[in-house]
Amino acid sequence: MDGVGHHLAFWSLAVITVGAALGILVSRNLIHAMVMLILSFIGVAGLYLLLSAEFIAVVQILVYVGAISVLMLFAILLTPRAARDNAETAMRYPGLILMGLVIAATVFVALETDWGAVREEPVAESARIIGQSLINEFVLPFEIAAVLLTAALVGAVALARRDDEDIDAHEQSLTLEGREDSGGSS
Amino acid sequence: MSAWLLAAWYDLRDLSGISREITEWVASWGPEWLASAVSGAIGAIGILAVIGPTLMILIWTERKVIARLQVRYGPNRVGPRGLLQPVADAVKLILKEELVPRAADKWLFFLPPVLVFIPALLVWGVLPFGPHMQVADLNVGVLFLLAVSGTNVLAVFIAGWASNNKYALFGAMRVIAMTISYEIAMVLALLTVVFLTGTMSINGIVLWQQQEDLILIVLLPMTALTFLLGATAELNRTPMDIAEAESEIVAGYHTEYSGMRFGLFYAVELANTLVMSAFMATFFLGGWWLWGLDAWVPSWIILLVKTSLVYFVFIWLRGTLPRLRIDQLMTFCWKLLVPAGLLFVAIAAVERTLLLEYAWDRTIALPVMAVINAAVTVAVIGAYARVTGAGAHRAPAGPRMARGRLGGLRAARQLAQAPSGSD
Amino acid sequence: MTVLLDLQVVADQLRGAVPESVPRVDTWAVIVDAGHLVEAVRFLAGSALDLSFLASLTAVDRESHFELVYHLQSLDRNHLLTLKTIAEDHETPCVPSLTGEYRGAHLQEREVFDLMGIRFEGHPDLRRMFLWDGFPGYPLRKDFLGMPGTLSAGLPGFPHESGENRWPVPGSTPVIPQS
Amino acid sequence: MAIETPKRVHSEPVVVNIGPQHPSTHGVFRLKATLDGEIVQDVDMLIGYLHRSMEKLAEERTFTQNIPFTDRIDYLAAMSNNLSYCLAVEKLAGIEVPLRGQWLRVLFAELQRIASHAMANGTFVNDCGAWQTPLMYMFREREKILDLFEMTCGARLTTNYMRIGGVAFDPPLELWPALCSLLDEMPDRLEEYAALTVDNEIVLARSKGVGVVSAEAALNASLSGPLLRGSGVPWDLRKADPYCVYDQLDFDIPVGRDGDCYDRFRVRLEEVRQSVRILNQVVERIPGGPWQAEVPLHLRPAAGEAYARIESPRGELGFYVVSDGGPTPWRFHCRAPSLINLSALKEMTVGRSLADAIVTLGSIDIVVGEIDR
Repeated sequence: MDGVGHHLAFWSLAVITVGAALGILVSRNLIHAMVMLILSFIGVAGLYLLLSAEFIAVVQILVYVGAISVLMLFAILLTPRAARDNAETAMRYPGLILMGLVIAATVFVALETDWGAVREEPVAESARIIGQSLINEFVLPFEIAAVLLTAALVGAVALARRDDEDIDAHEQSLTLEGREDSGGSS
Repeated sequence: MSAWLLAAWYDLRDLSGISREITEWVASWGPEWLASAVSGAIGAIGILAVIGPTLMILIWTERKVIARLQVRYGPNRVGPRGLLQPVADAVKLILKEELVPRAADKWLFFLPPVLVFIPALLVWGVLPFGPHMQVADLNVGVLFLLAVSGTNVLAVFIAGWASNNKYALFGAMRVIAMTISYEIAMVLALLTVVFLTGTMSINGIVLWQQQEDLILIVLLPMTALTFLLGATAELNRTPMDIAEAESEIVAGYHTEYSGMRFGLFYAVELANTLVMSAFMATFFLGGWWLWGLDAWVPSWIILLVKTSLVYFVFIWLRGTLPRLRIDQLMTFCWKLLVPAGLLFVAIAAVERTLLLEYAWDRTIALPVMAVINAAVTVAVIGAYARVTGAGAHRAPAGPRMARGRLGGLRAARQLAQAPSGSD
Repeated sequence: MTVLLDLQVVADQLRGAVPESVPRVDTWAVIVDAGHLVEAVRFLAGSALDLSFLASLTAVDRESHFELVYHLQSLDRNHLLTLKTIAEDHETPCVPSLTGEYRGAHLQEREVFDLMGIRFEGHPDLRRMFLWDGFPGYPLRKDFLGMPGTLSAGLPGFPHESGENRWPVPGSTPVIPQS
Repeated sequence: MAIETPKRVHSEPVVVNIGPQHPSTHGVFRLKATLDGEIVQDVDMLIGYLHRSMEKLAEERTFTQNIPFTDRIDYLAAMSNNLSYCLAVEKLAGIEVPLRGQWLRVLFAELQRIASHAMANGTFVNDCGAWQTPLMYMFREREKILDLFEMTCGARLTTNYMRIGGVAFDPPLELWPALCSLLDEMPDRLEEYAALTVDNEIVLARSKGVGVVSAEAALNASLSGPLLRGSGVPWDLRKADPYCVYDQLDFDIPVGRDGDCYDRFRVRLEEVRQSVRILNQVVERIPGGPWQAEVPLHLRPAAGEAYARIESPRGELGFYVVSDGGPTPWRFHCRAPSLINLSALKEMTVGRSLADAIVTLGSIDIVVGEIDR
């Protein structure tokens, strides 16, 4: 964990990650904030790489950049009139306080931890070890998480789907006779 | 072939020798970080040196092949046999005005053409051109490939959104919906490969094929098909080019891009096609390995030939097939590719267990598995066709012949009830 | 071979079904009173004559009045009838719309409205089709070129650009810049 | 297809302008589509970008001078337009066309039908998303037909070939061998083309059951041509109201089964085959003699009116000409099949996806010159 290259990489990644995270807070445009968030994710992935946790790094990109942020973009686009502006809300100051508490906690933990206890040499083949521990040691939590996610997925589909009658009624209002007189001029 | 030639740095069969020599030389006098930086730079330059000219030739090839498929000549004016046409195209694109729509999101509008290039270049890093010719042999290479090529979606989405154009937004929405779905199918396909070979290193997959003396497409035809189709979707090529569906949404996400910005999208599209062909060749056609021929012919030439074959398939698809509708594409992905992918993950797990734990004789077990997998593939596709009704109306009845009947509704009803012999 | 229906026979049938609907018959067509047009056409389409296909709909400016010309076709019986109706008022002509009977009349009536300025009572979506909303006058009228103000190519601005129609009333004198 | 349309999540309606500059509108045609996601809720067409007010212009020119206008109405079927207009004026003025003239008219009208259907079917598969390939295959034959036109009258697109009382020129002798070789290779070419498209799984998935219009709706909306026949109504003016010498020719009317886009496509393909059949008979039986009647240069038909119609590639193309006895028509009206075929556009597209709307529009085979005139 030494050498000019590592230091250079660490500091530039740190600047990118923190700068992008600040950008999320500052930006008034939701899509801009999303782009910043993605940049921040990528910075974190880079930091993982520096720690020789390439599996986590790649999964970070695959899941957070490739899937979660895209889903967030989708949600933003599908929400009417939320596409552009980051509205003022009453939650602003409570959010600020919460954020301060989280930062304080993190700093406290970082300062109090005995870092010397962490093993020095990087884990070889982290993917294999993670896989083995998921299937052997932590198989129950793993399965529970899978069931939970499936349930969430099914619930989301059930929520997003309207009743059939509702759709039928909507479609009936779209028949030719219904729409014709509402044509209006160009 | 004498032994001293094999190890020499100028051995064309293994270009990594050059890189090794230079890196060792730098390491002999300089700090270690400089040596690794130089090693990386050589890899990057090597990749760029491959991509640049290949892209030029590819543009020409694609246009020429498509032209031949379409009974025309294709470019034949600029340079010998039109070979300089890509140069002329590039010059034209560079000279063209780059329009920025007034309503576009200026910052985000500039970003995507650059952004799409990063994943397009990065994925080359894990592609093995030979036993040692690989910029980075990550032990999570397969995941890296998926992760990096998946970020392409973001650039496309930003392009579509920032243009502030409805066609572009439609393209962006379509590309996200489609790519996420097909990425799952692709993940499952690669998971099958990883299960069977037991490694996530891409070079390891090639080495497995070398060791078992067979190419994976023989063992996993459905997986290869899924990967090919997933790649087609990810590359936005016909029949899955709904993101830029020319006849529907003009040019999709890059409707508003002009000049060299459009040129970058275009180049990346081709570069991605090339790299996906290369990965297809690596995963399923044995990559740089070809039954011992790689000892005589440079391995990277073998890979290039295989890549060209897959690339030709892509061009062929483009030249012959119309486009599917988005719901049909989704149906195809979620009802065929994903379930079949899950099935084959299970099959691969079983097969690996049999091979490893029960140590079946491979000369018998592998062919038997190949036959079983092929049969399952046919069965799965057949079942899908039966369930969805696709293929049921193959060669549907053509028009009836009026045969003297003439008139309006009455005649129409008579004709509809007439025995089919009147056809 | 399509048979042209005997106009007198059709006229008699029509008179029987819809009294006072046919004032006269000329060489080419049965002339139907505008007030009874829809009824007459409904009868023609529904009766044994089966004139359920509106082949063509157009209008002719006869300078003093407008003639609406309908070509009605029976596909099953293969005969053709030309029907005419007169719009007497040359300034603001108005006839009933046939869109209720024939969906095919929809676009053709819009075309006639656009180019001839004949209003079709009961048309669900009567607006300009080929020409833009603020176009002055109706070009297929015989007096079109004699209208006040010379025509220039294009408009000084798009209609609705400043919130309202620049030339709202067809036939009113447009103010055209002489540049 | 057993693939059912999935249940939908409704979103904000979005208005999308398809056209006036759009690859699939085949000209400057603008379709204002209101979309819910990708589902079309409403379409409104805004046309007139190509309006040249031909009907007004024609009132200022003599009957003969008006023939070139008709070329430019449906610029993909100039011969058919010429023919229809000349028939109307001949009906008005009571002119008899010599026999060879009539046969030549049939010859060129049918060639034009093949050329036009080639364009229609090629662009249709293009609208389904094919990358130009079917278009190129169809253009191969269209090109040869246009060469025949050029041989005969010097023009390829706007031919201005028919005259009141006949045709302008007798075709040169070289036309006949060229025509015969074209007719000889046509069946093979049609086979090839059909093999490429008609049972292509994607073409089927895209066009089967899309843009359905029932026979009743088609009649009520005054649809004509391949649209009407695609809906199952056996109506072809060449049989129903024969003009020129169609009553002496042996051919058949193809009629669709379901009235969807695929049926229209197949009907057009089959019509090309029938046209080849007609052309073979024409080549065999065309008589000699004059090809043009003596018509005074300053034609002044007696006051009256005439409505003549033909089966153009796009449907019933009629010309309604009114004369007041002067040298110019008092009224010149064109019953344009492209325009009237759009009557059912809303019915065909609403409730389906945008991609289907494009395919439907392609199957209607509009020519903007004819819509706008």
